[in-house]
Amino acid sequence: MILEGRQKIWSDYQKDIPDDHWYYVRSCIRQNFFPASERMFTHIVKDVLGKDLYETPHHTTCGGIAYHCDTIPQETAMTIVARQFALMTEAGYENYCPSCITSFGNYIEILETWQEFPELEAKIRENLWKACRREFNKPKYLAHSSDLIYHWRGEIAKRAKKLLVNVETGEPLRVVEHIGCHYAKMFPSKGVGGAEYPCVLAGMIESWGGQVIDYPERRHCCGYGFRQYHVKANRGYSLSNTHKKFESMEPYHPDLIITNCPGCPYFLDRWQYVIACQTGKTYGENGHGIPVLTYEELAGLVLGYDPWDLGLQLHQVAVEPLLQKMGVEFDPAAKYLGLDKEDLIKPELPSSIKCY
Amino acid sequence: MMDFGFKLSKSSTIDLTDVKTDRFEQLCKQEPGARVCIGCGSCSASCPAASLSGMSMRKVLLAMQRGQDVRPMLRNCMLCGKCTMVCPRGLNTRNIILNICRQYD
Amino acid sequence: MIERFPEGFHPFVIPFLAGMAFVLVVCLAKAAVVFFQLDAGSRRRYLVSLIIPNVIIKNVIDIILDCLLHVKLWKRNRMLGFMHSSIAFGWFMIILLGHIQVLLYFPNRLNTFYYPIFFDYFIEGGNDTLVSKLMDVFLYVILAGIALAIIKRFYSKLFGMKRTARPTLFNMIGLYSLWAIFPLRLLAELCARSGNTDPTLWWAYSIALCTFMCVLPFSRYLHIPAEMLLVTMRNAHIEVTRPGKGMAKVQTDSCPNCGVCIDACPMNADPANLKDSTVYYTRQLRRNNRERIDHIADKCMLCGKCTSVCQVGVDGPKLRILARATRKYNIGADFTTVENLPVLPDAQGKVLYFSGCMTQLTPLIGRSIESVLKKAQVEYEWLDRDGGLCCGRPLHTAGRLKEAQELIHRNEELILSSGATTLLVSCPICYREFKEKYVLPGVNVVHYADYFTQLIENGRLVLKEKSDICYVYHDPCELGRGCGMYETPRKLIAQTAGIAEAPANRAGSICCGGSLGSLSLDFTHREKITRASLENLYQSRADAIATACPLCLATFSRYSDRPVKDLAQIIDEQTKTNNIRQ
Amino acid sequence: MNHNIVIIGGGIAGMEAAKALLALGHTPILIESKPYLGGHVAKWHKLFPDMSSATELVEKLRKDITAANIFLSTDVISMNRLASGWTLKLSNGIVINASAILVSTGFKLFEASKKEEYGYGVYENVITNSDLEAWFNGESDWRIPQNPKTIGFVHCVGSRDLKACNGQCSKVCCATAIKQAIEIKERFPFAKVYCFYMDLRLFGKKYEDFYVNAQRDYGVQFIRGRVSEVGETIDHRLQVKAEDTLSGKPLKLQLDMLVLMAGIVNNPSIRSISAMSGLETDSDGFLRSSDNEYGVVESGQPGIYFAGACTGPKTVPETVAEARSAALQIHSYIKKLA
Repeated sequence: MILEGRQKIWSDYQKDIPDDHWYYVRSCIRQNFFPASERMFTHIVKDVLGKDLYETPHHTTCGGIAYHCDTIPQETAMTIVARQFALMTEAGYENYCPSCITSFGNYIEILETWQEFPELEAKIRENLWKACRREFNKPKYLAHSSDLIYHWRGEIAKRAKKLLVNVETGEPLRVVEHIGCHYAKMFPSKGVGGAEYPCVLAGMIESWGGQVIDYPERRHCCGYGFRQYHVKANRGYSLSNTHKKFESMEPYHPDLIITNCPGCPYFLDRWQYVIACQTGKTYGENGHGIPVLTYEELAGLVLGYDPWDLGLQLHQVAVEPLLQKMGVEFDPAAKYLGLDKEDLIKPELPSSIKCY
Repeated sequence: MMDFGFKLSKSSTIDLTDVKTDRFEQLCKQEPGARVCIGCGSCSASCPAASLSGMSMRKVLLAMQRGQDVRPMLRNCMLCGKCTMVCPRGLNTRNIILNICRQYD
Repeated sequence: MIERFPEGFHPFVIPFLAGMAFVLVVCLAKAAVVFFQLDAGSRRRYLVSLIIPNVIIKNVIDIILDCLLHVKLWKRNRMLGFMHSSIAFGWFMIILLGHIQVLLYFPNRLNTFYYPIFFDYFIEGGNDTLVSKLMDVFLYVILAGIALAIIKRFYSKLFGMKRTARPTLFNMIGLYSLWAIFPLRLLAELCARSGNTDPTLWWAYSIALCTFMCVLPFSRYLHIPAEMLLVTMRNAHIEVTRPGKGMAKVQTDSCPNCGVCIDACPMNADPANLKDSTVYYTRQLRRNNRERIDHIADKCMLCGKCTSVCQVGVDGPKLRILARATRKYNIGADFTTVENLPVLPDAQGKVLYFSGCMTQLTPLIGRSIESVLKKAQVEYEWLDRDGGLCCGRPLHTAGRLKEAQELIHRNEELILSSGATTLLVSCPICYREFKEKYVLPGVNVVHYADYFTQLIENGRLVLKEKSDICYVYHDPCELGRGCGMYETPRKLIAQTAGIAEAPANRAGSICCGGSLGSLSLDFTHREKITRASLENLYQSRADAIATACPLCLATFSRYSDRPVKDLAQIIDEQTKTNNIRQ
Repeated sequence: MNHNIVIIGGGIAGMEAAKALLALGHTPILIESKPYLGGHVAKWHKLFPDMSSATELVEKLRKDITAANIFLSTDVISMNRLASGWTLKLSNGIVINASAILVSTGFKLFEASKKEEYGYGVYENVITNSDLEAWFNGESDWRIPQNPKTIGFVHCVGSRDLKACNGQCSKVCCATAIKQAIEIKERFPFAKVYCFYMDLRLFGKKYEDFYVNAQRDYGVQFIRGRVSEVGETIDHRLQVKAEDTLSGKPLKLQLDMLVLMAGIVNNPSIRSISAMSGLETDSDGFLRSSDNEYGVVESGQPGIYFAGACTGPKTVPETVAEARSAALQIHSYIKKLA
């Protein structure tokens, strides 16, 4: 790869990200899958960086999953989104930050649609008013929470306690960055770095000392694909797509995968176990899988938080090899202890993929 | 093995990088015309075997270039020569078929 | 008459005796090999044929007519006929008379073998018996033949041959020794009769004989003994069945390399194919040169014209199909998986029409047949109106005999189960296969030309007034040479329109170049052949070309400067619609 | 009275027109913004379908027009309509009163880097058709490997692609790809060459022979399917993905080199010319002819004519024919003025 060429593309696709005053909306599913991720995000933004980040409990789903599963019409999705914007407007914010890539794509799609079809926007405003007597302003800036971490990646690097460097060899860790499809594939100009060579995660990796891997199936979907997973008959297809990605990245021996989408880390993580069961193959070292982290979890590790406080014990693929490489100290015995040191009960460990 | 109720499916992607086309190259030594097929499908459209089975001369030539097994299709060929008659690019399809049939062992 | 030497021997006879012994041993050995290569049935049939008086007489007559007098060649070309028969018959007569001479004057010397050959040297004081005079006449006849041969060697065009086969080294040695034998004999005899006992010329004569006989098994002159065997085997109805063995071997060895087939071969419109005529094919077969055998065998269009002109009856197409059949194919055919066969019409007691694959590409033929059948109120069903199985001939001619047979069985089942009593065929390729390979008890396989002739004779089909178009009829290879049908189509045309003849017609018809027989000739290399065939037809100055084969029709239509029609189409155009409503 | 004829653009259209006008007794003024004449053809190696030398053609034309007034590295900075004719101000300060103007500003090659998924400028061994021509002409290019074993050509890069803002067919790329594939096979006889196409539009005289020649004699393989994306493997080979539409299956292939057949787009300089002169552009962004059947070289404005690719993608023979035609029309126009 010609780095200058990639740099040029990155410089072509930069977007304005205001430094403060964000209205934050959570993902429907991330708190179940990776419970510390969003918590870590708000902690970093508010407590570590001292920025203004507002949340409201009145916020609901954006309707994206239902929309992409073809269970609700677009107008419904738009009205739900209009309500979110109304909540933002009511709170006095104009910078909107979703935690979910599906939401991010959904918001952009709707805003762009309104741009092209103002009469539709007018109709949605009417719908919203009829439904709940609310009015809204469209956000001035829309950024995904990974955009914000990308924006503050230097600040985080300054405060870093651990780097993406193998403490034994001094070599940078080899990191696969996986971008959610709806981040920039639909609207390349809305993503940092565009759709083909996004730099939102690559920027974090490089700032924190890691090395980005460019493998042939880099652009490929994680395999989730909404309907492909939700309909059980299609689930083998979902799995096969994930398998394709792992086969493609295998020769590079990645130490870690990071993602910025709710579904991707879940499927890249859990399907490694299913693939190991069905094919007997694991992609990490010594029978381990390749650890899959969210960017917030990774930021947490870099900032020196305890991996068990970051919820890394909820991952299917064991993160211990990564922690050892990064030199993160951890107590193996505390892995399955709750915050109050209560025993959460160690789960049954699979035989096909090495776990602790 | 645990039954998940769904399975990893084999990729249908043709990886042309690893494809062995020795048989096609061998064929082209005898019948260089095999290379000029443009996939118009006249052969398959006029083929009496095609209307009765899975034979398709167009697919045979393509499959040869993609390193795939063509035997099941060729078993149904009756060598009637209609494909040769209709081929707009003058491929000597009958001899191509015979050549391919001689290659397998 | 007295002997010059009491011992009746001179060493110069040794080369002759050695040569004679060699050629006899080799030829007998070859004949024995051929005999044992035949299957048991053929062997028995052959042996029995040799004691049946009728066959014996036929064998003798055929050998005299074919091998000595070259009657077939006389019919084709008098100059060539005279040349060949003068040498063959003259030599035979000299040998015969020589033996009579010895029998008459020195019967005790008959067992020496060489006395009849070198007679004049062994007698004192000249030889002016009647027999000797007669022999001299034959010797001069031979010399005249040889003179012609020498002229032909350098000016073959004088004999109407554009091209002759290029001789091999052994053929050259054989040729020159053959040419030398007779002048040397003449000189030696003249010398001896004048009282000179110098044996030099006799030595030369004997050595020339020896040389000729020694190269005979390795040269084209092998045809001399082989042809005699061929005649007897043919009269015993021995078939060509195994490649390079038995009858095929005899046919191969019987090729005299005369090269008549070179000019006959339609492929030679393109000089690139000159080395692929049957004369070269038999030569490669003798050499067992696999690569060239495959090359020639795959290229041939199997039009059969070489066989029709061959004086010894080498079956070029058949020998090629046999070679093709020796190729190994590891993808077999499987027609049992052929699904969705068209629903078979119930043709109980009706005419079942089989149009064949190629007719799908010339739908006018099928439509014309159908129209004529309707006019004649024939009850019929069309077996492969919407496509069907191939007749099997293309697989058969490609040498895939087993596969062809499988297809034939499938078709036989279909046809027999339809209950039809008449199978009407329009494609001569199919027609030949049906006639030669199908077993269809109770079903009359008939070509539409015959069938329509019958309909006209029965009055079921009424002809219109003659058209003023003049057609030249092109004999399709498979219908003419293949099935022997030359006159019926001509009569039909003559009844409906004008007819003219091209210079090469009937058994001499030139293949259209579209033949399915050739495997390796590709499209671009067929054009010259087609154009040459058309040129022949143009010479008739007819307005249009008529043929009776979908392949000829499609092929000629591509390049012809005048309309090309199928016979069926002409008949349809020239018959009246019956008044009775159907 | 002496009438000035200005030719804007010194590609082969402008040069051929200048040659024809010289032959008709005029002395045209040829203005070229580049420091050399011949435009794209001057940088090309061989022309299809006869494989004649492009540079020789330009050289021959250059010799033929030495009698014309030629300004290189010169732009037109303003055009003003007079009662009869035009006043043109050039970047070198010269002002010309012109009775007739021939616009022959040609075209621009599509910027291949805009099709980001093909990785031009990002992956080492991705080049364009014009890069390859320069290399054929002897320029060194580090992106072209020493001994490539597998080479791919992507047709229609920035042509017939609404997403690349260029909906029209560039007309010459199919034949150019075949020409370049043949040339590359001549240099690397053992390389496997694949052309990825969505349609083959080989419409011209002898093009079909050219195509058959590439297939049969050079073994170039044509795959009907547009490349979707280019990636890099661990050993730094390119990997392209496409659909093999004739098999109905996805296909991937590793390559040592990929050539992008960048299409023809309008020359941005026509925007300033049309702004100054009131000439209109067509929906495809090229200059609008008075009509596209009978009046391709006419602008609809008196005294202004078109030749070559300024009105749309053209082959060399079409360009030359238009140049001659425009020269004749200018000649008749001037004669009427006199």
